[in-house]
Amino acid sequence: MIRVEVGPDPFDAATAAGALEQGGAGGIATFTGLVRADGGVSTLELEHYPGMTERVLRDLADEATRRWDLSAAIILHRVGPMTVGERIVFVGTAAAHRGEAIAAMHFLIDRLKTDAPFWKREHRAGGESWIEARAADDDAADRWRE
Amino acid sequence: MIRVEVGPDPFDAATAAGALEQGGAGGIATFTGLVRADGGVSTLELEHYPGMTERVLRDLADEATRRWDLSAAIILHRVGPMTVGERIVFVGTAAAHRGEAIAAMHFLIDRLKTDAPFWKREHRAGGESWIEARAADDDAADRWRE
Amino acid sequence: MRIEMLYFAWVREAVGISGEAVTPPEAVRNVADLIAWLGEQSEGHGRAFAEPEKLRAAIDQQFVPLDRELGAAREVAIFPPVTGG
Amino acid sequence: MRIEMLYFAWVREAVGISGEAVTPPEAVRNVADLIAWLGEQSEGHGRAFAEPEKLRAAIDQQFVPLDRELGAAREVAIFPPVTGG
Repeated sequence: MIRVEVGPDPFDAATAAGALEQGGAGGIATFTGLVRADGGVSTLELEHYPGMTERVLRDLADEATRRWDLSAAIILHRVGPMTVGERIVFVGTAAAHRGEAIAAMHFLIDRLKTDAPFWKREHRAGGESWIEARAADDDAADRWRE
Repeated sequence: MIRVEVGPDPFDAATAAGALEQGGAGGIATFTGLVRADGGVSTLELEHYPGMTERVLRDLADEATRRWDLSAAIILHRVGPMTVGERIVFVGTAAAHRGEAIAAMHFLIDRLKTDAPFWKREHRAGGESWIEARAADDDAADRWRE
Repeated sequence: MRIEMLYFAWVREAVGISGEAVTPPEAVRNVADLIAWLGEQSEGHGRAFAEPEKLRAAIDQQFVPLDRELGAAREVAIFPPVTGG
Repeated sequence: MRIEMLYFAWVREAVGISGEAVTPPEAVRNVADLIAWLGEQSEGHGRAFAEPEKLRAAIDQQFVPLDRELGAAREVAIFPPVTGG
């Protein structure tokens, strides 16, 4: 089971984790990314490339299920404006064994960061600014290139 | 925030994940272990060493918060009889950045497997048997020894 | 050759529009050529495309390096490095 | 020296009890000695402690190798390798 959703509405991580638990797997690994109140950030805005985003995320989920023995993978990503504490992204995997589930989850979030066409803008009291890409994210994603 | 709970009642992974999300962290990593219907298993029984178990798990959570910059760590482990699909263990971490949260979660579940005094017994149609320890679990835990 | 351009993030803001159909001259062979040519189209385009090293591109929804030939490209997107997740 | 013994999993089942207070003789210096001595206490003990290489131990709730001296141990647990998580 692969599920990929990108949209402006808040999503429920618990429901997604619950769906992963339904497939008879022995282990579920999840990562949830949240808006941090980093240096006075009040709102985060996510822009994306409709169509390409969904295709890239689905390709990543397909690659994960080829590389690891997964029974399920779910990727949820919010776009549009969101406030501090809200969920931006959820990545969850289900497998018979924990090593596969955790590696696949880690792969998905690392590669999502560099491969999926999303752009973040921070709103602060002082104004707004587009977040710059981090070299550390490129390094993390490169670890997973075959 | 460190929370360690060991007991016979089912626990709610969603509530635990929700608690991790409340601390202002940027990333939450979780692992949930479930009873698999492995080769006809109908019931799993978990025995533990009361007192020592809780201390070991708390020590692991303390070590994780020293090694990684975590804002929270939660370990929940069920004991007693449980049926297929039920949760055995939940490990969750919260950190500013995903790398720290995921590494700490992975450390906790790998080391829990070898350091915490739990024993599993499977009940099948054909009878019951104590599960044997796996060398792969020792190897996984050894990766985290300093 | 008619190309559907798409702009995202600060590139979109600098150009002032999220996309446009363009027909670049024959001399425009690859993405870098396209970026240089677009930069001449308006003051906003000039600001958006002044520093190609800060730009990334996709042809028909696949990331490509800036030296990639346009070939039969139908949709080309120009944007800053991605920052999702 | 009086020691509170605790048994878990199939060790507990083989011995037939989950724990007992024992006072081993002076010659019992380390955990392996204790296991050998316990093995002589009953038929069930004999079955439980026949293969020390399959056993693990904790002294006062800390895992120890079987050659660890008992010292001032108050609680010693004997069990198979752990299988939690």
